Amino acid sequence: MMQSAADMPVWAAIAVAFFLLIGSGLALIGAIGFMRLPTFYERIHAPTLGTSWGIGGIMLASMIFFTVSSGRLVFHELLIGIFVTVTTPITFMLLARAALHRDRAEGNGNVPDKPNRSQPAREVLGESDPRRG
Amino acid sequence: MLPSWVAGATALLSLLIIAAFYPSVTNGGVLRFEGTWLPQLGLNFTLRMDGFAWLFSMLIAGIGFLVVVYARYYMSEDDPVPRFFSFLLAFMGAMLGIVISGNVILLSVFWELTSIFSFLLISYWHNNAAARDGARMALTITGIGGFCLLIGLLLLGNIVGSYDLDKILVAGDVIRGHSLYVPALVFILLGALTKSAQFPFHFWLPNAMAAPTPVSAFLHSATMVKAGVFLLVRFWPALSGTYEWFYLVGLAGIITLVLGAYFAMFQQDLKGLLAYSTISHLGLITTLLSLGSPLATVAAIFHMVNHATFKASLFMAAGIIDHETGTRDMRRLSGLFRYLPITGTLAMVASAAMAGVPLLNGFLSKEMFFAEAVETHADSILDRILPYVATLASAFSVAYSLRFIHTVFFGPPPTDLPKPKPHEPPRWMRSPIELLVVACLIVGIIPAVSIGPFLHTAVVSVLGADTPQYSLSIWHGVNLPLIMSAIALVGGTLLYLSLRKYLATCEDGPPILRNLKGQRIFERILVEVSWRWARTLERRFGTRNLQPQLRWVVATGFLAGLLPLYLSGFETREIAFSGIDPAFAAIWLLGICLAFGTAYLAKYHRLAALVMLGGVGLIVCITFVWLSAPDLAITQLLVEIVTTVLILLGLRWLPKRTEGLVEAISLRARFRRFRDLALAVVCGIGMSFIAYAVMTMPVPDAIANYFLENAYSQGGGRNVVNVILVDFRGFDTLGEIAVLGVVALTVFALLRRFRPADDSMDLPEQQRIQNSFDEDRPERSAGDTVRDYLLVPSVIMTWLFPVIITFAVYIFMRGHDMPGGGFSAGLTLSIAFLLQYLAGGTRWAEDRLRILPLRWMGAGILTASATGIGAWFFGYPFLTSHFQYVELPLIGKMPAATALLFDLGVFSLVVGSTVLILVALAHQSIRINRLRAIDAARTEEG
Amino acid sequence: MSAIILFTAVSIAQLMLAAAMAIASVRMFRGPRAQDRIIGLDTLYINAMLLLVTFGIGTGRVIYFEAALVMGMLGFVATVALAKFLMRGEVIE
Amino acid sequence: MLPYPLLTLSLILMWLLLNGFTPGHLVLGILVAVFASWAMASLRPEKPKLAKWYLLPKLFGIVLYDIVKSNIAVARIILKSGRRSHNPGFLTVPLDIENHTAIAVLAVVLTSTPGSAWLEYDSNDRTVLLHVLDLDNEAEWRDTIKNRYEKLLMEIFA
Amino acid sequence: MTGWSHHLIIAPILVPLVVAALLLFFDERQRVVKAMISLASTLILVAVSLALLRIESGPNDFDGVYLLGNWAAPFGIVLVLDALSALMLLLTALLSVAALVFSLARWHAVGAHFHTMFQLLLVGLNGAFLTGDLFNLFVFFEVMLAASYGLLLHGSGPLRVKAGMHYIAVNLAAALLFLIGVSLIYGTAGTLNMADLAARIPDIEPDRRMLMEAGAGVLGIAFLIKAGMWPLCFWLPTAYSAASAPVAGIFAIMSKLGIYIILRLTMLLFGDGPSAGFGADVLLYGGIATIIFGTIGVLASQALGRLAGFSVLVSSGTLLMVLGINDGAISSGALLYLVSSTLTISAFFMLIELVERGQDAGAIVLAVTMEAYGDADEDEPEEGEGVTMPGTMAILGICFAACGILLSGLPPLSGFIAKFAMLSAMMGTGAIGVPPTATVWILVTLVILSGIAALISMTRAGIRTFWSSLEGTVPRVLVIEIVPVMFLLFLTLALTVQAGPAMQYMDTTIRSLSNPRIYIDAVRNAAVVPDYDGVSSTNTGSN
Amino acid sequence: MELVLATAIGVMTGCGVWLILRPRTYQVIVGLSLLSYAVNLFIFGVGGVKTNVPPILVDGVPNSTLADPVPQALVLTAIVIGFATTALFLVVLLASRGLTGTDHVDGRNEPK
Ligand code: NA
Ligand code: NA
Repeated sequence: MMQSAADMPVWAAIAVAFFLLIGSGLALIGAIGFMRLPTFYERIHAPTLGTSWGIGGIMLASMIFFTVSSGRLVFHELLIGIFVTVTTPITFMLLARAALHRDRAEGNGNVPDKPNRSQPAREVLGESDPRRG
Repeated sequence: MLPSWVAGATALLSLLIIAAFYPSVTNGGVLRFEGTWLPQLGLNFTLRMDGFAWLFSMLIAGIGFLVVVYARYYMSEDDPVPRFFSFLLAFMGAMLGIVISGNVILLSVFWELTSIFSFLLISYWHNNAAARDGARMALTITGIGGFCLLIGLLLLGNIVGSYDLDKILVAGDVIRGHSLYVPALVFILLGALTKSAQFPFHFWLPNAMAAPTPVSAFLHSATMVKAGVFLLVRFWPALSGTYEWFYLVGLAGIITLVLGAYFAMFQQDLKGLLAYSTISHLGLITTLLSLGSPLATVAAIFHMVNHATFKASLFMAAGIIDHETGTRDMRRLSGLFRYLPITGTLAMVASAAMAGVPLLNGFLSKEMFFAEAVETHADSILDRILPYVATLASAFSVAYSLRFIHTVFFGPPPTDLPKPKPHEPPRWMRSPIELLVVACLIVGIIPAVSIGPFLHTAVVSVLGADTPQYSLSIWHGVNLPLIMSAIALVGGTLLYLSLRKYLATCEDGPPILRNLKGQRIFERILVEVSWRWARTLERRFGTRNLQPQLRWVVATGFLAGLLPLYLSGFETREIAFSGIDPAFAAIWLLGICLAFGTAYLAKYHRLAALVMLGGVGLIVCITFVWLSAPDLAITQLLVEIVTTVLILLGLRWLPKRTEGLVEAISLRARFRRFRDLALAVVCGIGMSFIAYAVMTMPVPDAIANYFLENAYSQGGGRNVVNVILVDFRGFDTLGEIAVLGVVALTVFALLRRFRPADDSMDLPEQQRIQNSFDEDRPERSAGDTVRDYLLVPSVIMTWLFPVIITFAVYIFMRGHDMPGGGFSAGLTLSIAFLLQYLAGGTRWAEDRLRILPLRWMGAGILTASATGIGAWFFGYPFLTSHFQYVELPLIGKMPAATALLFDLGVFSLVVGSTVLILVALAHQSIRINRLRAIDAARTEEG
Repeated sequence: MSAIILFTAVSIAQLMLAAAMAIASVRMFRGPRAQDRIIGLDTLYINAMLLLVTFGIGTGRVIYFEAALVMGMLGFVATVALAKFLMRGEVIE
Repeated sequence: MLPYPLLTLSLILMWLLLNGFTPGHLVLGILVAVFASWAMASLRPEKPKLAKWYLLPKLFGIVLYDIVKSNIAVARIILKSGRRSHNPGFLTVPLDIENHTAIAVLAVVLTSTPGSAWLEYDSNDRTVLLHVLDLDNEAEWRDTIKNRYEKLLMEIFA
Repeated sequence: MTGWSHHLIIAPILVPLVVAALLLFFDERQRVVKAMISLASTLILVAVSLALLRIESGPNDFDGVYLLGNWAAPFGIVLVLDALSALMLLLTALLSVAALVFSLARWHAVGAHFHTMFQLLLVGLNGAFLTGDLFNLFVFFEVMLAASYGLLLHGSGPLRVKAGMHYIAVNLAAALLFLIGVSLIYGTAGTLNMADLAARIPDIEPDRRMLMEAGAGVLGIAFLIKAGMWPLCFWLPTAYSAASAPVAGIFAIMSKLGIYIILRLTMLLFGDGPSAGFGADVLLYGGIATIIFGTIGVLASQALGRLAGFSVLVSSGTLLMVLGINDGAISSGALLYLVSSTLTISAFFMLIELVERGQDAGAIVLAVTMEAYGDADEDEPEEGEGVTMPGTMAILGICFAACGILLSGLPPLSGFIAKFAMLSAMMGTGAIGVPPTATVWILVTLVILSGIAALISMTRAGIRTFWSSLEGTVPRVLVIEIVPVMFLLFLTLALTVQAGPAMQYMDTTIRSLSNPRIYIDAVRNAAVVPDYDGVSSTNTGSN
Repeated sequence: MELVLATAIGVMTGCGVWLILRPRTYQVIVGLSLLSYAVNLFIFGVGGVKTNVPPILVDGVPNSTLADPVPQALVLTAIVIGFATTALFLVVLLASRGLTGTDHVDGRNEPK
């Protein structure tokens, strides 16, 4: 049977609170960065705050909390951390590559080489606004 | 011709049988046969023959027999005669049915049957447009009349309490005094008058003359058209004798009498003349019946018989003329007497009977008519003009009879006949006419002896105690009727002589009125109403577009939900702002924005809308967690993922849409948008309102408590939701997986035939660019880009495969006690498969994984059903679950519920279905490559 | 004491995560490019998952763990599909 | 019998993490893990040769440390990004490792670390294109990747 | 436990379900085997439903309540077999045999998984007819709909796909309404079991009841969409006429499912008590609007398929009107009408395909347009000789005429008997001395007018098809295609001849429906099977 | 909480209704998805909104504190069926687009 939160030792509560706030704070900062950074390539760095130590903090908080409150070792949160760490890069990689492809296809100058000169620059990805990027 | 022999024998046999009934029906005797049919509603197969029915039956069977004999020679070898004779006999049966029905509903059954068979007979030569149109008109008019008659008879049943004819006939006073009398009368009259071609429904009869002549002789002179007046006689004891009867019947009769005769004079078609004459004579009978006097009824019955004999013979004669000369146009016919002396003579006698020449049967009934006309029945204008009208119509009748004979048989020999050498028909073809003409003569000369007893039998059965004294002698002294007859004969002759020149060349139909063709008007109205109006109305009150339909669904759904609340004055509880979790509120503020964003972006930014929709789904999922429903959250999440991939798979085949071209929005479109917006807003508010109302209502004593209490003790699971799904309400789940299965099959079947629109046929632009990039470079080959692109992701996605499988097993195993279960596990496993398709492409994945989705599906349903059926063998109903703890070595006590097996079935089906759908969609890209290749090959050939 | 600390921390964490989600949604709506929207969705997923974990801490129940695990393990599938669609115009080739 | 022992082991561990440790679950976990490994075998993935798998925790530790570091760095950049305090840029690094799994691990490490992102690997010239949020010292980045990560990975995936 | 025969109640659902699953194990190339299995299933269904009907109409005290999972009502799901559901089961089975046999000639081969979907459609229909649980009804409704989507799209082609899309969109919206309605009812009454709900209604306090009625209203819209009430019916003629012939043939029962449920629920829930007569006006006026619209459509239709589709609307409108009046005697007649019109329309849909096989669509439109604009074939040469119709055309013609007679309600087929039964109850001996009210007059007028419209349209169409275009090739019709049509028409004839017993059955049905107590008690008192020793199994749930 | 949920349901209903009345098939399918979210939440809410209660039977916790499981079971079924029908509608709209060449719900070519 689980203890209620009130019965938890204060040190544990403080530890949980600390990691919680660290984690969620990093997640928030990541989101802010995602909002504020000017180019797409910069923006993709920001959310990784949330996917790295953002998750780490909160998982630690959870592990501590449940280990203390249930009186046995709980660390299945580890799984979440592992999976997110392993899977998130896929999305980022694929998206960044897509952005690269498009910038090259459109001839937006400030991306590294391997431009495709045999094709005229054209609207390729029907979805977005060509003015920015 | 065997059919004609069969038909003749049948008719003759019926005639003999009917004749044999005679002793039973004399002196008011009635024969009854009762068979049950629909006794609850008073509809029985009751046959009833009294004197009147007997007389009429004899007429039907007798003339029927003669017509068969005549037709035997009339019909050509090339005609499909079996059809003809079977229709004819069927018609005869139906007609006899009308006459001897003892139940008025049964009568109406036969009534409509005669309409149907007459339709088939008129249209016998259906490659002839006139026959088709005539038949259709006859059916339409008489069919509608039949419906009216049915209503009238139903009303009679309401008044009397029975459809039994005997009961109705004795309830005359009740009926006439009832408030429903007038409607009943009107409807019955509509039936009778349409059938008997009475004004204003007369116009179908001339058009029915496109029928073969035997049909005209039988149906349109002797029998079917008599059904209407038969009905009037039949119901005479029950309905007549009121002002309404007098005016309605009388007016129709008198107008028909005069108009028919007048029109008849100006016809150029022999059969047209006879048809209008028939109309007129039926008007005469109707007029007689309107009078309400017993004597008039006697005259009416008598005239029915007389008219049948001479008119049938005249039709047959006309048929012979047509047959021999090839035309019925009186402008072309002339001086045929030299070729057809016998037929000519017979026709002359019959015409004389029609004109009311003394010593012939027509004269007798006409005298009776005149005698009644001069009497006063109900003091009114109608009453007072009747003698003059009668005389006038009679004069017309003399004129057209004279014309019939004179034009056809006398004068110079014909010059432009289609068949130049007419001659007398075969002996047997003429004999029916001879027989009928002899009858005219005998009745005309010795009426009291010949027809007298039979007429009396008929009259008694109709009038019963009211049977008047009447005399059937030729000579009643010089009286007003005789003078009227004389005037009519002389006047008619003079009229004919004065019109002769005009008639020889004039157009068909009477002057002025000729353009007023009832038929044309009818058809115009029919086309106008039944076609143009209907189409306009259908377009106005219906739609074939989707948007209005959905608008209706939404609007009616909204009204159905809120109108009851509004009408009953529902008041919701006060809105409570307390107890709102700020984080939850914040999440939903976000969710609401996402929903708006989705709606806003769905037109031009599909992908963005999809992304935002995913966001909304995520918020919904969080909500489920927040509100203590982790099962729902997991399921929602998994469904969300699969749905997103599905829609993405589909997005490739949708057209590109760019915001760039802003179309000018018309005012109507703007209005429509505004209306939709208003509807959306109103529905949203309404839904909020109801949701709030029901959520804040204290939870009733629901069945939920039972589930909570028994899930563990009886169902063996702690996850009550799952126990409900696989046990308490496992049957729902069984149905639900059936839905999923059938949808997957549909998707599969539909996609097998899928062919994308032309502009989606090409490779996506990205791929083209990337491929050409690869091909341009010597060091690269096509496909390198994508290979590099997916190099890292595919490694990770491949390694995730066993992990997700393990996770799926985990989700499945814990379902009964914890959130999870077969459905979630199934979806998880399909995502594992999906991921491999994503990572390596279809070819790669299918090289390695042989998934047989259909087998998974079949096995799933079978497992689930078999688990359910298993309970039978223990004497329990379907799906009764069974659980116990089993002791396993090493593992210990494990709960083992059959419900788990059921869940396994669910799992299997979900995997099969989801994979089938995904794979079917994914395969399109490969298929299109093939299609493209085929197209390319075709273009090269062409 | 512990209860107050935990309650406060959880509440603040939840609000911060909610704020992070809100910001991610703004990118989802504004773009400007599809890539930004998709990363927005991915961020939304991650933050939602974190939110669930904090919710679990707040309520003291482990029962919400699986939902979070599903998000963490399979949430990327949708975004991967979206990303691949962007790059190749086709999700499964 | 066991095509991927390490995988099987991991799956058993995962199973036990999910279900808690009981003898029953150990048995069940083994069954499930073996089944899942077989399923994996049917995909016929490129089989990584783990020469020095015991170095994995070392890699793990290094990465964890780096991530903490870069978390702070990136957070700082974001919070004062009103002034452009950083210098973003692209970076092409030639790679020596060929094993796909090893490349994948490297990609995951680099992308998971805030401040660097894996953009594109070219199998022809075996280079990788990275984007770095703060490219003040390009050489240091190269050094980190080549020596700190790639070397270790090449040792692990011999 | 009444032994194995008790399981017969669930057979109409299980047999097609299991068969559908089995069919999945056969390849598309093993079509003959699949067809035979499928056919066997429908024949079994006929036998089962005949047995159930006989049991139900027999004297013995058959326990018609089947407690699924051995959970007592209202906690588990119950199946309830009564006279009405037995009738609908039989009707479905008969139609399914006809449609399936028809499909074997060619239609089952034009797309994948025809037989599986067909069987699942039967699962849905039979489940919906049998279930005594509102949410379970939703589930089976969805099974039926899902299968009908697949079957409607069977054969593909632009027309079908467009019609299918509209059909699906509308029905998806309807499904959502269904869910809203059911959940509102659950939220206010706390139960999903129909009988339990009926029993609880009197005790529901007023504000709760208002919401419950709102739920019932929303639910009603979902059924009315299925039944095809104007203005929710526009999808119907399009969808039905676009469907392949055997599919349309079995679809004929689907609109009747909507009617069935409305009948069932109004009689059960709103027969008496505080909510008595709820929604009756909507049914009445909606029915009137529907029959008018259907009649207009029948007149306006060029294509036979649409004509048949609008006939469905006429039939629905008629039935809805009668339900709105809610008078026992009229309802018995209406039930007879339901059976008759379903058989007719089913036969007609299949016949249409045979008839139109020999024609090209353009000619039809032209012929009709010419007629509309006056001078239809007036200068066609007149010929005296008849034309011998090929035998095929004769049989088709006879069937067509029978359909026309049935649709317009002319004697001697069951169309007449059915209309007579209704009309007689309204204004004939069924209502002796009761003068027809204005409503009755409207009803009678509409019933008659719709018959006239059918008469006009059918003669127009028949003449056009059979008599005006003999140049058209004679359609190649297989025996197994015409036999099902004749079989259904024969059934209408049988219904006419056996009108007395049939009407007896309908009377009994309506009588038992109008006494909901019987139904409620049967469900509530149905006993679960007690445990036997040695096994700890589920046991009696106490009420 | 009820207020938040009710508002959310209303907004999603409104957006969904607006979308299903649009002429593009894609809008319709998105609208239907939104509507089914709304309806699922509605069904769920009907059982009463309970936050922070154990969703699973736990020894010692009185059953009456648990959330009503029936609506949850109904929502689960509804989610599954909604998923199935969404998939179907998607494929049908693809087929329609393939056959008519347009993504208009009535197969019309010109946007109006
Ligand atoms: Na007079
Ligand atoms: Na990174």
